[in-house]
Amino acid sequence: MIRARTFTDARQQSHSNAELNWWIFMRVSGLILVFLVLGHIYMTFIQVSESDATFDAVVAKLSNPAWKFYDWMILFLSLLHGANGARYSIEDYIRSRPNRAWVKTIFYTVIAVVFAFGTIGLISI
Amino acid sequence: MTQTHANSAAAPATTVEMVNLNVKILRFNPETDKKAHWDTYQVQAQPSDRVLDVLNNIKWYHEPSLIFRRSCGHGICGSDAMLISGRNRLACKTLVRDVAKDGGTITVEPIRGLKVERDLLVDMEPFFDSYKAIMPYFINESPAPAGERYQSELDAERMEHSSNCILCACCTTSCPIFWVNGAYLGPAAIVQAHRFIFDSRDEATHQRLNIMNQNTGVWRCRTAYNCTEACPRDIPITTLIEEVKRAIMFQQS
Amino acid sequence: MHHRYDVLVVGAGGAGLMAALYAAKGNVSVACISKLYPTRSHTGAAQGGIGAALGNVAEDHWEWHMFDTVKGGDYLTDQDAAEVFAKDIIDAVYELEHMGLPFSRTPEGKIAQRKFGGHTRDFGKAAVERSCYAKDRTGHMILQTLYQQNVKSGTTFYNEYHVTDLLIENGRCRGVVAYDLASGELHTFHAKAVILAAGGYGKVFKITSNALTLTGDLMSIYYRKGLPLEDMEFYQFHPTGLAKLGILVTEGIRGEGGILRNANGERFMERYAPTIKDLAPRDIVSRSIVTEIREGRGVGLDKDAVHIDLTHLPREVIEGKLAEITDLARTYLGQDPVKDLVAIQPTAHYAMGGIPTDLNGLCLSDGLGGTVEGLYAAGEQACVSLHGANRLGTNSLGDLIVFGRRAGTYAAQYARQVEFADLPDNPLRESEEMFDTLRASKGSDNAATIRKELQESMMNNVGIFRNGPDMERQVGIIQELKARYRNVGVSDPSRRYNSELIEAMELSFMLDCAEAMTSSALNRTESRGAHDREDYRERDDSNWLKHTMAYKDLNNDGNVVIGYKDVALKGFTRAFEPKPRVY
Amino acid sequence: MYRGREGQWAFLLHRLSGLAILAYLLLHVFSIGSHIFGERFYMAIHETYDLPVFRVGLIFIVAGVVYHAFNGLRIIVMDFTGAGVAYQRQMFYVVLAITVLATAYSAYRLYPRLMGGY
Ligand SMILES: Cc1cc2nc3c(=O)[nH]c(=O)nc-3n(C[C@H](O)[C@H](O)[C@H](O)COP(=O)(O)OP(=O)(O)OC[C@H]3O[C@@H](n4cnc5c(N)ncnc54)[C@H](O)[C@@H]3O)c2cc1C
Ligand code: HEM
Ligand code: SF4
Ligand code: F3S
Ligand code: FES
Repeated sequence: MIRARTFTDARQQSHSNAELNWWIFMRVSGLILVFLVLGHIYMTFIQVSESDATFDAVVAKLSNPAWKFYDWMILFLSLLHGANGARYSIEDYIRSRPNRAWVKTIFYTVIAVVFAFGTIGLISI
Repeated sequence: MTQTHANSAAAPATTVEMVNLNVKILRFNPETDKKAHWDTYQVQAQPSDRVLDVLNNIKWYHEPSLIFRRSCGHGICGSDAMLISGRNRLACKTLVRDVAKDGGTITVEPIRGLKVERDLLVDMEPFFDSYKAIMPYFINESPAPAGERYQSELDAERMEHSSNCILCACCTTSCPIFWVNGAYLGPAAIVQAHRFIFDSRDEATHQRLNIMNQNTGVWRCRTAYNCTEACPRDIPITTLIEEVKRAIMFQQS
Repeated sequence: MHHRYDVLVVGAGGAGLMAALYAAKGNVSVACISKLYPTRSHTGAAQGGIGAALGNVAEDHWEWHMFDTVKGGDYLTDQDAAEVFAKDIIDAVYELEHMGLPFSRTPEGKIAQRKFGGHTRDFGKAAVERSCYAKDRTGHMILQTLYQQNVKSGTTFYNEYHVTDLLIENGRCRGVVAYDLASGELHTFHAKAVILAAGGYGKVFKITSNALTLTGDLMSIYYRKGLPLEDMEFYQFHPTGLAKLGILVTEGIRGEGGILRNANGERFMERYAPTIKDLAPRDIVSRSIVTEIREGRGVGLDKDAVHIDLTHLPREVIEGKLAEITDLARTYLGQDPVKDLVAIQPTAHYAMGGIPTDLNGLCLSDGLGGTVEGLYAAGEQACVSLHGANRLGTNSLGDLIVFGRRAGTYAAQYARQVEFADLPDNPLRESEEMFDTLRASKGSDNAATIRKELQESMMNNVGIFRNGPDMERQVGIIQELKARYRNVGVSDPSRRYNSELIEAMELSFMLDCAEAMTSSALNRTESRGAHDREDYRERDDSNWLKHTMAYKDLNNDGNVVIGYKDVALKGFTRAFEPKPRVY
Repeated sequence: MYRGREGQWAFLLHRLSGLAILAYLLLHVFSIGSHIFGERFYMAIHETYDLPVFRVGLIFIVAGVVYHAFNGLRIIVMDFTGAGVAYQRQMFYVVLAITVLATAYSAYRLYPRLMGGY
């Protein structure tokens, strides 16, 4: 991520639409997440207030494939959305290249592990 | 009623309204100081004075070693962007009455995100480097006609705002992203790119959009609006940045 | 530090940038030194427009433009320069458009044009639309566009370098010495040709539209070499500056239909210039305003201003075509031109005189055809004598473009033909001495105080109306200020970014310019154009149809020697006989 | 602190809330998913959540999500319509109002849990 100082620099750096695609993804996933996440919160915290988080309740709910898919979509979209969002912050605040590379590596690994963990968890019920 | 404004500036001392001000300036001289420190100066000024007049007054008659840039004195050269009472402004376009009352305090700091060389004067090179990175010049290699290239009034209006920029850096140095991430080209460079991207006569739209489409280009903008609020030329900067974003999106898809 | 370039441009305003572009086209190495970042130059403040007989709105011809320029200059204009100018400017404006300058447009899509003071059709019959404009930000657009083109062509810039000395030996210029504000070091620039384009010196006056940095540096340096300054007595006061502040309100405001009114609400210009009224040239309007004020018809607490009335114009015109000055009036005076009358007063604006040059921009060393080899000048600081005794609005931007271009071209041509001339033995000596003296001085006098006294006295004694006794007094005042200047102390010992040192240095330049100006004005015992003497009311063609050349007497400080130079009364194809100047 | 206006605070809150939700999400996935280690482990984690800090934290998470979601919509409207930019300030206040209302409502609904645990 050298800043372009000449046109050639700029051209080298601008061959991909990655940033544009992420930008669009953030908006599209955000739109979908509004329904998924707010729905999720409403259902789990507000509606089923008393007994929601007990082991049985969770297991019972998640044995329904529709709910499985619903929750998996949340997992997938919000992790990706959140990971990319956090990448913005990492790129903004961590200004030395080696540090940034380290932080990103660790961070993406954590996200990947959590994603795998969550997926396995969902499937295995 | 409007008369009084006009004449307060130089009417005889007895009738002139004067206010007392504390001017608190963040000072730094690399030859003698390890870090910046605040100095406060008590001065008198008229409410209709420019903050630049106040600074000049301090420099000329109290503290000659106070350093800042200035030239035109009326908001056209872009020399004197400073962080005045919490916001980026041109000292020459800010009147005392806009930022302080009698007995009040005006704080003056250098603009942020650029290296402070001395007192209120910062290193502008990185700012101009970003400017140069967007190919800030008209490109149309097809042979020019004998007269002018025609352009409709409507097309000319497209450049009304962006061509008005004086490169003062008020915007870029008010952007919370730029403060932490100097690689961001910044709003001023984007405004300049907009100037050419939306010029119906220019032929390098595609290249400029490509530059804007990098990690350091428009996508770093988080629509914080500080730039728009700070611009002394009233350029609707965020709107222009959004226009560039959309132009990239529609061109690439 | 030592640098070497074929062509060196001093100043990065419109003239300097244009010269740098054209020099670079000549296949030589070019660098541009400027004490400000290029886009901070005062060309950016120009509002109204650039005059060229394009005929986009109404029929127009270069001959008419040439005539207006000569008549506007009260026949002191060199007519060969006026002819070259009126022809070249048409092409030059198209060239600016091809560089991408965002002009305002006519409904057909051509460059828009509007009326401006002194520009007429058919040799003075009626006002004509000649000023090509980009709203009221024409200078800003020109400066930005030219800087952009220089970025494109990769010109080397030395920004915030103050030129402190010209290296001239045996009639040939060999380079310049410049002080780098950032490091506090002196640099030698060795060059085959040098182009000076460092702008005006309006800061010698108290009320001025000029920037704080327009202190006449290079004029003074030239003058200190014993070389002449031409026509320094002709200094233009723009009729409409914001009251007290001097910030310019473009003449375009009258071009769009603005009307000057005195305290009684009377449109007084009808009495002074019955044909073109508010659109008379600047010297005439300024004098009319001052006459109104003197006769007690001024407005404001001190009754020292008049009103400009735009309230009859549609809001779109005011906020659209005059956006800049609307903003200025609202910001600084709290007056809204859409519904309020705006208080204005004349403001010191433009130096017609300066470093004398020939049509190619080559600097003249006397009034008899002597030149300084390798030294060129253009822009406000130069005097090809296009503007004569009074510049027409919009002709300065044209001057920058046309003569900046010529200076660039000819300097490059010269540089291709010659070898580098040796630098003087110790090129930094004079600059070092100057700074050492300033730094060492423990004197108690304050540069700001001296500057203020200079500005106030110049305003009072060598202003719009002049007379012998006042100016004689002013000669004395300047001598006294110069003596006090030697006692100015610089208290800041820092090397880096020492602007106290710079301001003190600039004051010495201003004192020189004021000296040359006052002596030239005192010497000219007639009234012509902007030079109006209460003790010599009439224009006197039999004695004074000649340019003044003011030389510093190197053996006797404070003494100014006056020489003369002939006026070119013929162009190449057209010539206009001097006639009384009525509008 | 730079005296920015609505836009600056909207951005700052959006970023903070986004990062906070992300942190919560990671924990949340871990704790819910931990059922694969068996009920004991799962309940052990959830007992920790019972601590008052976490209970109050839940309300903040709701506030954060609601703010982030609606300000996200505000951003999308700004990105795709000119009017969005013109009314961004007003929209920010609407977002704040919705956030406050939703937070108050969820606090009300969660109140019993806050007081009494499960
Ligand atoms: C407010 C205003 C409005 C105007 N409106 C119009 C108009 O509508 N139409 C028109 O035709 N004319 C107009 N004029 C006149 C015209 O704009 C100026 O005469 C012209 O811009 C001068 O240009 P320049 O290139 O000679 O100098 P400037 O643009 O003043 O530039 C001077 C350059 O020299 C450099 N410099 C100065 N001293 C030194 C030094 N010691 N060392 C190194 N560099 C130095 C500066 O850094 C600067 O870059 C206006 C002028 C003013 C003040
Ligand atoms: C509920 C619906 C959501 C919507 C509508 C939404 C919308 C958005 C949008 C539009 C952005 C881009 C901001 C910008 O470019 O300025 C964004 C950024 C972000 N989002 Fe979300 N989001 C939602 C949920 C989430 C969730 C669940 C998380 C956490 C896992 C999250 C974490 C983030 C982060 C960290 C950012 C980056 C913030 C920044 O850098 O400014 N978002 N969100
Ligand atoms: S866009 Fe406005 S604030 Fe930014 S540099 Fe240009 S004039 Fe200054
Ligand atoms: S302040 Fe910065 S984040 Fe965007 S809207 Fe302006 S550039
Ligand atoms: S001094 Fe020129 S913009 Fe303030």
